[in-house]
Amino acid sequence: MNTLTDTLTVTFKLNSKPVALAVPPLTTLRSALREHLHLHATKAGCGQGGCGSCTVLVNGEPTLSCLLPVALVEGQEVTTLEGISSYGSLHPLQEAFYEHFAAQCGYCTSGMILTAKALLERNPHPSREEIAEALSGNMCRCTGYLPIVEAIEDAARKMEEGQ
Amino acid sequence: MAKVRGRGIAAVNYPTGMNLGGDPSQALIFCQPTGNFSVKLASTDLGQGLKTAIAQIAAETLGASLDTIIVDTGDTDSAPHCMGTFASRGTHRIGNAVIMAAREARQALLDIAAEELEAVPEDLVAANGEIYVKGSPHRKISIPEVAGAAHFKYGRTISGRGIFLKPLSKVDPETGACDPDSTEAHATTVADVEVDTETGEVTVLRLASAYEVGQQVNPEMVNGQIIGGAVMGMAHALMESVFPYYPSLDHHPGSFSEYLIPTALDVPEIESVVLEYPSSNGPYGVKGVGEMTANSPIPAIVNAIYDAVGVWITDLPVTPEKVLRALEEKEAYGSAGSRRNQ
Amino acid sequence: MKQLGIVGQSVRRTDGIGHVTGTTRYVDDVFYPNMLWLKMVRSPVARGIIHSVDTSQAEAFPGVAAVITARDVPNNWYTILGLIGIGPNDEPVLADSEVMYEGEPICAIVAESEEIACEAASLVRVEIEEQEPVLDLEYALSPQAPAIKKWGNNTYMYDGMDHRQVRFGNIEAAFAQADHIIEGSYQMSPIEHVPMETHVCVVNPEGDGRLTVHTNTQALYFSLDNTAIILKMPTHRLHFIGGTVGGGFGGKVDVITEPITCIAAMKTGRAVKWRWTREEEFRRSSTRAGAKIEFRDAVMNDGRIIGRKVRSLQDAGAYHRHSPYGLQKHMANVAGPYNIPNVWIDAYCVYTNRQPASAMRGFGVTEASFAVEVQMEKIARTIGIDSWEIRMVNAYRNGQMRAIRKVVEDATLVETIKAAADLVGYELPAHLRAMHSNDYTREDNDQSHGEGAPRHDR
Amino acid sequence: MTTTDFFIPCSVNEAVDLLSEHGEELVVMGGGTIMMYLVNEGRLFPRKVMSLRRSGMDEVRAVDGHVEIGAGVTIARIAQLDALSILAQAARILGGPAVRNMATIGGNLFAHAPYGDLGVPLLALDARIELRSKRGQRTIPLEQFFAGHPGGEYLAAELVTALHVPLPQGHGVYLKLGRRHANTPSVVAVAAQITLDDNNVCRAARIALGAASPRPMRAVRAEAALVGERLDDASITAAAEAAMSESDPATDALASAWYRRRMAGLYVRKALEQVAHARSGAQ
Repeated sequence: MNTLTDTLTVTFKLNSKPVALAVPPLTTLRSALREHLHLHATKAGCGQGGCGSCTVLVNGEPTLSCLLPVALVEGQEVTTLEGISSYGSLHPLQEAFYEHFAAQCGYCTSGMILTAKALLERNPHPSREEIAEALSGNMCRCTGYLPIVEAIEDAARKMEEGQ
Repeated sequence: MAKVRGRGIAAVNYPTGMNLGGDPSQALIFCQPTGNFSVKLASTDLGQGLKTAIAQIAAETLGASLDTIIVDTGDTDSAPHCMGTFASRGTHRIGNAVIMAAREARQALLDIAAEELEAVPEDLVAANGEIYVKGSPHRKISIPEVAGAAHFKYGRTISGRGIFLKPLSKVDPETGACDPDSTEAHATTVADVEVDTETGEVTVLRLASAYEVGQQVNPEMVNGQIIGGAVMGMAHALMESVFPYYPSLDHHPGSFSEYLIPTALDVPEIESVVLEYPSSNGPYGVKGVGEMTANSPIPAIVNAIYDAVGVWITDLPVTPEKVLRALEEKEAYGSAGSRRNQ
Repeated sequence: MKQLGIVGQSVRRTDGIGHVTGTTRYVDDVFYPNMLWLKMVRSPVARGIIHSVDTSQAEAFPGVAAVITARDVPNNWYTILGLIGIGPNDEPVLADSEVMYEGEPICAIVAESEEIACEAASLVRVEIEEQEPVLDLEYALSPQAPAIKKWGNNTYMYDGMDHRQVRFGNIEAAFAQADHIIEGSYQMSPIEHVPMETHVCVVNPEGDGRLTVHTNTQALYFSLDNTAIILKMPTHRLHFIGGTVGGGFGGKVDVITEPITCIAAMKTGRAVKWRWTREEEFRRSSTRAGAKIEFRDAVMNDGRIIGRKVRSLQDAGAYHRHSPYGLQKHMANVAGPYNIPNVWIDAYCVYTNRQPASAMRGFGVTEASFAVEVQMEKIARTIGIDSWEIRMVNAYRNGQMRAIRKVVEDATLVETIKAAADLVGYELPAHLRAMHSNDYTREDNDQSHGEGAPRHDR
Repeated sequence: MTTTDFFIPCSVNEAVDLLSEHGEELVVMGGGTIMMYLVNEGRLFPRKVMSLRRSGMDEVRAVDGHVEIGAGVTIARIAQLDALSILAQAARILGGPAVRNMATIGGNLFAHAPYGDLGVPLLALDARIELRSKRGQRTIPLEQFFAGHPGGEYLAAELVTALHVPLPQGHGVYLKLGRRHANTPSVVAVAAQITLDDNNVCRAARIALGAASPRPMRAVRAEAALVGERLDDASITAAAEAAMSESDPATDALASAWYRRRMAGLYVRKALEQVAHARSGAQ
């Protein structure tokens, strides 16, 4: 059992690299990423679990980092948008979002791309309906979603061709 | 069980620019020794793509290639005044200021190029990063070469200043006479809806619209405004209210599960066509498009509901409950109006 | 016209790579070492008299760096539209004697972390004598309603009048001549902008006495100028940085975060961040105005609208913000994009005890377009004319005079209607198909004036 | 920092010990989707928090005639429990995908209307809830838990550790009305589990409603209108009317009590018509 007072230490795998940090006990994964590790791709959109802007992957599954105390990812694998491509290159989903004008203000984009990544890993050939369903926890006020859905369709096609 | 379909239309105008004017924006452009152009603005990109549109306008006017345009915006220490991004004014006002600045910079560029090419500036054309003599395209010089010569050979600047202002006008308090816009964009939307007469739910099946927005700077970005606006308009029509029992303050929503906006699964089929009738005073004939796109879907949807089930819901948003109550009232008292079953 | 090169091309967005890689820098991505966080204490009631504000427990709470009340604000007025001549000032930056809406800012807590600021804020005791709020627009205009504005009523005063008006032609003559008089009343409740990024401001006090202000305002200089007035500070001491915003839709033009965050930074000598919660964004930030719009139209059997009388009430909420400006834009557009020779409009900017309304995408026009276009449909259905025809017959044409005395220049309404009909495969009859926005001749228009209507000099 | 202790017990026993030691001071979180919202908004300042995420309550087991579901099983996993089809259906359309990955079935039982949808099919399935404390373990009918909470039957020192769900008999239907096509709280939710004999006479009926009262409720009068009757238009109408009259919904931002009550009747009707339809299709 862990009894943690004032600050706790947590170690986990972040974008395939081990990381350790000491934070106040109830610090969320979102705050840990943004304020302690200074990875800013993950956005703070609501803190309520309602908008999906803070979505990251925990063990490959879309997770709301604003609602998850970082202490609970001890030993787990966390992927953020920073972790899906290296500097100067783009993941096929990033490429497709760029090509399809699927990011306008860009605030929901990180959550959208990571949610889509988890979807395509589970279901490489999703229908439009399945894509839209997978995105139903990720809100966007700018695009009207269609460019995002089209980008994901396109990325799925290209990822298959690339294999 | 009855699901009834209907179609409604709406045609709207939208004014470009801050009402009554008085809203200046400035731009400064300077050429770096390597031939890149820095466009200095204190303007804001809200996500609509202002930075991209401005880069395109600057490149067009300068005759430079797009990748040599550096739009540096958002710092009051390093850029002149901009009134702000609102009132469908951004591309119109800032674009005009950028054209003015870019023309001045281009003239400086052509003057130096003329000396290098032993020609007169009036005979020169700048396009795609090169300057050539009209009629003899082989007599040419690249913009980086001109920029280098300007700095290190002639000791001259290549820069430009631009401002756009529609002077402030007043409203005549007696007649209402005023000058409330620079130009007007227009839209017509056709909405197809399905009304569930048991639940009162309205599903928007399709929004088909024609927009006239003057010259488009970037058609894909215009399309982004169109789709995003259509979905926002649909949400205004059917879902959204800060006070669900307006004017009461009760049940004031505070979260995304109380104040609903559409999810990706709520988006109808959206089709559009864009007409371009360039305006007389916008940069390259631009009109503002960002705000208008959310407007025409709202009445088109309300009119489609009437077409489907013969009730006017004149109090937004059109909640299922309002539809159901109106249908019951109609059933109880009878009501004029057509009803079309499909 | 000159052939265009890059203008008109769908080039990729210059900020696209930044957006898809998460490297675009927004205001919330700005961090300073040793930065403090701000949390606002707000009014729990919609209207009331403040008797006392006890911040002692909050000040004593471990980790609290400063508490800011109205006394700390050098010029305690939001002056937003003072710069374009709209006044008098009506909204305090921090409430000190009364509150006019639920959620009105009263005092700010500045602390070592957001969590500490939140908990300390919960310890502030505010004693308020609650008063009956004014909520309904018609009630607000009635003599029974208490005046919630210092000038003695509940409307904005334009040139000494409680409304803006349009008077064009002779409306009564139009009603006398009309084949049909068709009325309609339309209502819209307030709407929130819902950008994914909430309001954020970060201020760092620099060694040279200047303040670096990172803000997601839609208007940097406008925010700078207003902040200087509120701080009674020379403008050269302010350096505003922004330009990249996670969605605005008109919701980020109220200068609502910068002044307080600046005061917090000056009071503590440290960088301060204020990020609104989503609940604040929904319940406290300004909204699109609620509205009630009434039409009374004089219509001929052939569908021509020869007179339109409009009474429009816009719900500004508790304070001006940008509403008095927006109402004028509303007034200019509420008769619709139609050629109507006799127009009478009375438009009121009405105050109520709810969170202030302000600018939003379509400011003043969204509700006008809604009301006008449903009314047009109602006219068509009532007199039995086709929905396309009613709009095309009345659509304004280039060269015609609008009710606000501006000659129509860039009209293309008829063209968009025709294009929309094509898009959905609806075949317009030949006489409508032949119409266009340049088919107006002066004689046509003169004949459509109501009897006794004054001729307008064009 | 306002939170001083964050406990992450590694077993149910540890969790029960902590609960008994710290009592009401200790805020218990399942998936965190309810509690962390309040913390982030600055409305809850817990000194001591316990997460059940590692306490081993995340198993699903089939045990003679019923399914035992650990309280810490996520909604996403519940969505795959085909043996409990109406529960799985409710889980599949609860919230968005990321919420389903985090929220747990145990935590969902503490969510009030218009959330907390899983209680609706669980009531229709006649689930029992397993509670543990220092005094031991007991199971009570879920209904009793909803009726008694807070206080009453459910004690502060008790921990919800599992759900015991009998394998369903007959036809099950789950329907939910929201205000949008996905990720929506309930305007109303209906779960029905109906057993018909060879003559189409209803032998057993369990009908539960969500968002029709503060907590998921059984529509006992609607059930009574069916049992012993042939499932036909008359009995369906009687059941729908009974459901309307016994529901006691609230007005909130999504819908008024008037509308919810109407929809409770309509959705009970729709659910029963689906049963009748499935039955006639099967014959």
